[in-house]
Amino acid sequence: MSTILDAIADLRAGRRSPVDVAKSVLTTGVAVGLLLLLLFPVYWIVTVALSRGTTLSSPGSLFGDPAAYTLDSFRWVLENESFRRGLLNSLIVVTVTVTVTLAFSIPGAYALSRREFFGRRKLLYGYILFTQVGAGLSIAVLIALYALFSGIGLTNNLLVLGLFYAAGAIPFNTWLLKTFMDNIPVSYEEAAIVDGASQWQVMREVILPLAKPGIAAVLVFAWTAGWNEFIVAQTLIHDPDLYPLSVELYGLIDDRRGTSWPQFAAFALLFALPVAIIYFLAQKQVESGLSFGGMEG
Amino acid sequence: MSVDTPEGVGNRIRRLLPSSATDIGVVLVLPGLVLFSLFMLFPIAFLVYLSITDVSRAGDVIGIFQGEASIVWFANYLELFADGEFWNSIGVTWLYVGVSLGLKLVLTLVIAILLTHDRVAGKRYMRALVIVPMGFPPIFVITIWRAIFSPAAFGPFNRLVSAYNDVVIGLAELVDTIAFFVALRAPELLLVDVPVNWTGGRWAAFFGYVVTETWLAYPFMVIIVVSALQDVPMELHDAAKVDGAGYLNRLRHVTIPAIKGPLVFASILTAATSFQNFLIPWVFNKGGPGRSNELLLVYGYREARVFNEYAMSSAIMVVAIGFIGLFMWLAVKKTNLADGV
Amino acid sequence: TSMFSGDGSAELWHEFTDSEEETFDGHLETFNEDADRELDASGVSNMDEQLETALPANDGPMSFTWAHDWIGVQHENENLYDGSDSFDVDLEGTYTEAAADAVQWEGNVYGLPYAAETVSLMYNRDMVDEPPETVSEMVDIMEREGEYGIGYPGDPYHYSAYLQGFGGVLYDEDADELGVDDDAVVEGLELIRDAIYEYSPNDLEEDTNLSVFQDGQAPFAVTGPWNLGDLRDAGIDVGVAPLPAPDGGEPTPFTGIQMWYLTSRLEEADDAVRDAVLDWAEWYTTTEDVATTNAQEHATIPVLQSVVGNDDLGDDVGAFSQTVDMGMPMPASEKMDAVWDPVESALDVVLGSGGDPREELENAAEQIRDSWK
Amino acid sequence: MARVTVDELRKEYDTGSVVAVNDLSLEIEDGEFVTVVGPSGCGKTTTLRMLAGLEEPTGGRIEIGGEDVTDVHAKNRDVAMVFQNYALYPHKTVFENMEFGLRMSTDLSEAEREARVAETAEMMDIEELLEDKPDELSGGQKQRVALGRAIVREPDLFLFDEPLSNLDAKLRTTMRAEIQRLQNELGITAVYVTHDQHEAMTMGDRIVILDGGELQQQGRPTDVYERPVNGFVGGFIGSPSMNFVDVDVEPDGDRLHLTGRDGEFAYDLSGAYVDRHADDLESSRYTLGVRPENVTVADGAANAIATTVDVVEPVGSDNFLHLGLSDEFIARVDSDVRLEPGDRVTIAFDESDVHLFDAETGRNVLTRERDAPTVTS
Amino acid sequence: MARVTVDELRKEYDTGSVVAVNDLSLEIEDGEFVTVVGPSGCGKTTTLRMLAGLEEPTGGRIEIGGEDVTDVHAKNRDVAMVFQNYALYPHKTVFENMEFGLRMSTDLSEAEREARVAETAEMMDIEELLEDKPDELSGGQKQRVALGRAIVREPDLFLFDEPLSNLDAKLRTTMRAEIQRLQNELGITAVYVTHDQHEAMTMGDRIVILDGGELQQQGRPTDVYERPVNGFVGGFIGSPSMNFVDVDVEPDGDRLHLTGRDGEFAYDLSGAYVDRHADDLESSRYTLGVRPENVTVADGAANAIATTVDVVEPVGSDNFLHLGLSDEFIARVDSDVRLEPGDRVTIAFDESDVHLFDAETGRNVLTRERDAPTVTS
Ligand SMILES: Nc1ncnc2c1ncn2[C@@H]1O[C@H](COP(=O)(O)OP(=O)(O)OP(=O)(O)O)[C@@H](O)[C@H]1O
Ligand SMILES: Nc1ncnc2c1ncn2[C@@H]1O[C@H](COP(=O)(O)OP(=O)(O)OP(=O)(O)O)[C@@H](O)[C@H]1O
Ligand SMILES: [Mg+2]
Ligand SMILES: [Mg+2]
Repeated sequence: MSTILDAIADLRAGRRSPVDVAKSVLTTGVAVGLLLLLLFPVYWIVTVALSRGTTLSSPGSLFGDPAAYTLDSFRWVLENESFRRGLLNSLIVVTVTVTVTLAFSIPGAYALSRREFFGRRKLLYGYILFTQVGAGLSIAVLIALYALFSGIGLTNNLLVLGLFYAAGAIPFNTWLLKTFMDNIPVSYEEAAIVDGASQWQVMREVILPLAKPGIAAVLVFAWTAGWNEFIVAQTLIHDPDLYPLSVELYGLIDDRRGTSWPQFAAFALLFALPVAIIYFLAQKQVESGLSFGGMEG
Repeated sequence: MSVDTPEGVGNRIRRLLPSSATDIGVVLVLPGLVLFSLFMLFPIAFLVYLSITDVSRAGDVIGIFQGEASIVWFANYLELFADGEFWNSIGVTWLYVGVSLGLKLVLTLVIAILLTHDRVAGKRYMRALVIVPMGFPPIFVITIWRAIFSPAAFGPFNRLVSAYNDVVIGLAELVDTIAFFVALRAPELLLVDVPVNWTGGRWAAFFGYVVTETWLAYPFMVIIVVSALQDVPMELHDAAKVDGAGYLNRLRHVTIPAIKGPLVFASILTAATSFQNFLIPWVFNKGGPGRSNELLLVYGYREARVFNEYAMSSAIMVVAIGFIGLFMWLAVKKTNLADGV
Repeated sequence: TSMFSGDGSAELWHEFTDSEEETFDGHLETFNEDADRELDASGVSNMDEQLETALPANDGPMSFTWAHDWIGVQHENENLYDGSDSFDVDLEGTYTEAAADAVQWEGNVYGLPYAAETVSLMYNRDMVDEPPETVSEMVDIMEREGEYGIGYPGDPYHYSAYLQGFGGVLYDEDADELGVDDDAVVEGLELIRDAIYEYSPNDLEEDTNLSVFQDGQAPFAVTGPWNLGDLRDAGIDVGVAPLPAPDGGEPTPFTGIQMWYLTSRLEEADDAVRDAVLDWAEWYTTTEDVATTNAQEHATIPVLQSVVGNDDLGDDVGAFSQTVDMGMPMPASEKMDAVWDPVESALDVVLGSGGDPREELENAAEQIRDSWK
Repeated sequence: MARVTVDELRKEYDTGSVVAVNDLSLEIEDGEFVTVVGPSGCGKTTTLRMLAGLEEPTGGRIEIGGEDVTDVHAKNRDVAMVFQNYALYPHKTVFENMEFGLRMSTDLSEAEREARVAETAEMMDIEELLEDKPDELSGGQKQRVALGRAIVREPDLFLFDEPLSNLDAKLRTTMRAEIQRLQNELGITAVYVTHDQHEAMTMGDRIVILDGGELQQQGRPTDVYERPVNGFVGGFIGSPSMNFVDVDVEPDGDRLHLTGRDGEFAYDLSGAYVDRHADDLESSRYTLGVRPENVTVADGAANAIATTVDVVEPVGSDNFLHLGLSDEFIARVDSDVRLEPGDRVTIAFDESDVHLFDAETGRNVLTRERDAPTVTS
Repeated sequence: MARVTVDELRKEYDTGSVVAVNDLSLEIEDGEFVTVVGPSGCGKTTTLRMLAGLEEPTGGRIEIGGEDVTDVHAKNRDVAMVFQNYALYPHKTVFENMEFGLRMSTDLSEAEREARVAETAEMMDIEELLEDKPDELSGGQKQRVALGRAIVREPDLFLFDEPLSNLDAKLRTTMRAEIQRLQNELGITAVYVTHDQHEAMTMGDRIVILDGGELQQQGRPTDVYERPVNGFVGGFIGSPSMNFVDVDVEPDGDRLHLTGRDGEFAYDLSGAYVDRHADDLESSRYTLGVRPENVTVADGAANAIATTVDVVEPVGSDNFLHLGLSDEFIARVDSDVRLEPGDRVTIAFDESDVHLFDAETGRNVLTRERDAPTVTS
């Protein structure tokens, strides 16, 4: 906003030429246009959620009849018992995932970044190798997974589910955080040691605060990992009282009887809301957390 | 890596000796490693085991602990490699990974460069908005895209194509009226037959997959590339300007090389993810038409769920994991990701 | 059940829609009032996948409700409980013949039936005065009325009526014969292509097909009773009619018998629980009030002999009943599992990308036979 | 090579609230090497960037080689710049770094470009490094490559922004000699920003001193050193800094009697000195400036001042005596002058080494008449 | 405060292939301020880090305050370190930065800590900055905070690793004075690494010169300056560097006749000079060293040498004459000695300013006898 006001002020004062301002307006216009194009599906989802009826596409106007928009679907979702229960369950799962991921990947990343130990490089390789295996794994081996888990009585347990996601998230996030920590100058740590801080105090007082952007990125990734997943959740959770939100959402898709799309869309929008909020809050941190650049000394 | 040099060995022995600095590293890494192994490596091992048995049904898999399966060693793999559909599937999967990666790269670069550009007002908010796709559950987004690519004439994408046709015809007419002496035949070539059968045509469907995949994956790449772009030293741009480089040359010689690391990193990760995509083809048309667009996991899923061949499907997954592992390994080797981006 | 973990302890599972669930909850409440032991029910999404993993691990429900077509697979997977010695009801005397047959498999009684269902023709009364009796009549109307002619979801289940409209049978369970590549089925597919798909929005997806009808842009739709409510809510004056007949044939849709399955968990269950579950199945399937309420509110077709033909059930039920009568029960054999998918692929190719019906169906048949090996 | 004219050049930031360069005018002759010095934030970098075309001036004009380039984009100016952090393209080899500018701004064939790079690399003694990437080079080598990259283009004008400040002392000496050698060999027109006294004094044909975005003085380094136009320049050039004493001036016959306002200090200026600027000494408050190397410890001399030694700083080649005359009054004396803190000494300095600055405007009362020649020199 | 003993301290890297510090022995008295200099890579930082406990010695012993701390973890040594880049915790305010060490290593109450920080902040003149974060501070302020953070802990030993090298010249002067003031006020025991000649010469009670990980010389700065034990020290200390000429020695009566191996140069050493080390002059090949400030332009003097002026570098306070005697032979002369390149001049220097170094070992033939006193001084 201030950019625009400055531009106007500059233009008035003759500090910027009209051509210059026109260029800015044009580039901004292109960016906005691209953004609108990319977000078309999102806009469409919103109009579907606001529409009456049950179908997604319709031969009439693409966006339904704005005059007939209604919040009924959102109301339906919010009043829906299973949404509230699912929300709670999802929060439990995600809390476990995020906490465990952070609790395990922070020390791991620190060690990989700062310590030399036997097998360190191999582990790093292994972690990167496996960062992307988890996702696909869950699809074709659900049964195997289920067999394993039910064999040791670990089904129908939100904690175990959260733990499972955390396990899948650890390689990538550990590695990500390690890369970030590599860029934190060692001298901070040394300064703290010379100041008399113990290993634990160095971690808490220096490394953790400085790694905040990296941690924010990990938080967002771990959160989305736990929040969006439904296939494993559905396999490991049979008790409908324990369904996380993603399973509830998927349950709205009914192949046999048809899906009520406005409700589904409303549900999905509300489902996506926490992720959006988390990201907006952490955006600055996340962007610098992923910059892989140096930190100023 | 100093492994086999005498120093390397010496170092290794020294590191094995109890010393606080060494121990603490292991202690810090171990919990994560154990958790990861328990929940990920162990199932993979189980999967490998399944792939050399003859289990066919869900019940058998679960009963495997009661020793109800017999080992058939590599029979499943041999059968798999003899199946034409499998090779088709491998081919389509790589094609899918490659094409979508290309599209993602172009899109990501355009978005990221625009949304970090000095001349764009409000770019921070746009950057937050542009990653919204990441917030939706994939199954939902994919269903939406399936509807967008509805082959019906009123499907959103078909409407877009119609609109495009109208524009082309309109332009042609305009040119025609202005320059009436030019016999204009070109539009025929430029027009698209509507409605396009997005799910019924092999390449039309493939196009739909790629667009959807791109939409799903670009936010992750944009986040990373935007971050990287913000780190490109201004001084390099200045140096290039003084050296006489224009915008495009600076893009090619300064910007792209400077963000190459993160870009490659993001590419590798999304490529590996899209290699394992299941939902897109499944929701679109189950890898159809027929089995022409079966990505690897759809192929595996069909074997497992539809044809009740769990052992076979395990073999397929093992092969898939092998491919990804190999791919990641090569990528890591080539780009030194282990040392950071 | 703690906050974080549960044991999936509800005895009954279902996958009802919201309004169906409401009616069902009423029934359950009534039952629980008089029962020695109350039963607990859960709505479960993707129940098939859930059951597939839960039951072998001795987890999941004591009983669940679904159409009869899972019997074969569940039997193969040893997930069911034979109730033949436990039930007091005389199957043949209590339920319609088709229903009584449907709940039995290889001499075992795996549950009790309570309703039949199938898809039938819906028409928009504002566009169509008299429902067509033949496909040609329907085509005439479709030529005249609406932007589109018909919304007809493009999967083997919905299309079964016409695929099997000339005497072909996709899979003959009794004879254990695959008929996917029969001339009669090929003829049926050609009919679908020329007389139905041609007039549809050209998308096999159910959602797209329903939308044209719901928006008043097509005079016809083919769907089941479960969508009636929504369609009427959308302001369409929906009439239900039996499926029109093709020239020289009769529509033969797959029909499903809704039943309460008994699962293998009953074997190790407490006597009290087992008795309660068995009681429930009997009570639900033999109580006339349950059957009539379901029929009136959800247009399901009763299979309880004492209710069949009851005039109070409404026109919709009548029309659906007629279609059911033309149809044949879905094969429940696990072999049928392997049929759906290849046939759907064939439909996809023929209708979507103009493939040759015979060739594609032969391909499908070959695949099916392969996977049966 | 070319003549450069900078006319009333001005740069404002933040909508005018920061004036980084304030109406700066300069003439740089063809082949002239101009060093620019001034305290941090005085606008040195901004000026250079405007010359390069990297920053758009708020006002004023820039001419290079007779052509008005004020609105010409950086890439179309024939200018080369050497950056403080070298700004070598990290992903390109040394060869590619050097070739890049040629490729972008000339239409030489590949072979010609290669020849030019090879030739320059030989001149800079970096032939062996051509295949290396910048991060394989040492600081001095990087610096050499950065220079080579600029030289190979044979531009009209060279701009250097503190190019040696990241090097250690020894390397700085070597590289300074290197640049001087190139300057002699190639006769380049250059603007060289530095904060190193030694570089400023020895490298340039002319030195330009900026403060707060404004030109303070320009001229031959020794001229500026000997005749600073104001107290700022006097204090800024020279290390250790010029000593300043606030004095009151009282005419005493044909001489002037100066008294330190904080006591102890007393000095008489001769009639000859007074004559040269009599009419200027109206106000009675001045600041006297004298350079440490001009202060001698001499008992019997005229105009001797007695004072106390606060600190003795032996730097090896000399001893720096911190004296009690003013806040920081230093005398540079021979290293064999051995005094202890607390000793009383008598110091003296020659009248010809005395600068008198107006206490208010800071202006050097003596050099005022010489403003004209130094500005246009 | 404490006495520090370093005994045969050794640090090897890469399994012995790099010897960063080679059996270094030092005694640092209580309250002594020791500066450490040496070329890049000579092991200065490594030594400091071993003293701090950040690096484990490969061999040798470190005692601080009489206690063997060789195996004591850094956090348990009562040592404070000021890093080159300050290493201020960027997420903590100035107050928190300063308080951190107290919180970690003492069991003072919060109020006591606050008082200590406030007191130190006042001493360092940074009271107003206490609530700011490091990135809101200027370079000089950061440096002050870094010092304050070290001082507030009142440690046994202060370690400084080139603490001023990131500051510009003026600020460096100010901060140097600051540190010297603190040293005087607090009497701290400190090891101060620098590469700045001026700092090395003026700040320390003692200067330690390292090269290639080995101790070259230690002693009072002026002693080292005047009596370097070898050619390396002679060349390293002093700016501009000592001039070296390779000479052949021929006895000539009781005198010694030196002839430059590259011609032009001839010098006679008197019998007195010869007497002091006669038995040492066995080999005939030596390197003569003489400092630029000791070379004078003097026509009639004894031992005068005629040569050509190659370059004249006027630096304001002096003129540096580059002479043709050897590769880089500089005479520092008064700025009013005006010569032009190409002029023939006659130079001279006093016998007492001549250093003779063994051409092979580099050892100063004169100071050999004095090795013992300088090492233990
Ligand atoms: N992009 C900018 N926005 C606002 N102010 C700026 C900008 N660039 C420079 N300035 C201001 O302009 C003035 C001159 O800055 P400049 O970088 O030219 O100084 P400098 O002489 O090069 O200093 P240094 O010796 O520290 O490099 C300073 O006050 C600075 O804060
Ligand atoms: N971690 C390390 N691994 C291997 N070699 C090292 C390591 N740290 C230092 N060295 C080597 O030890 C030697 C001494 O390094 P040190 O940093 O102590 O030098 P220095 O005197 O501080 O140099 P500078 O003036 O450049 O700071 C150098 O040759 C250096 O390359
Ligand atoms: Mg600058
Ligand atoms: Mg160092």
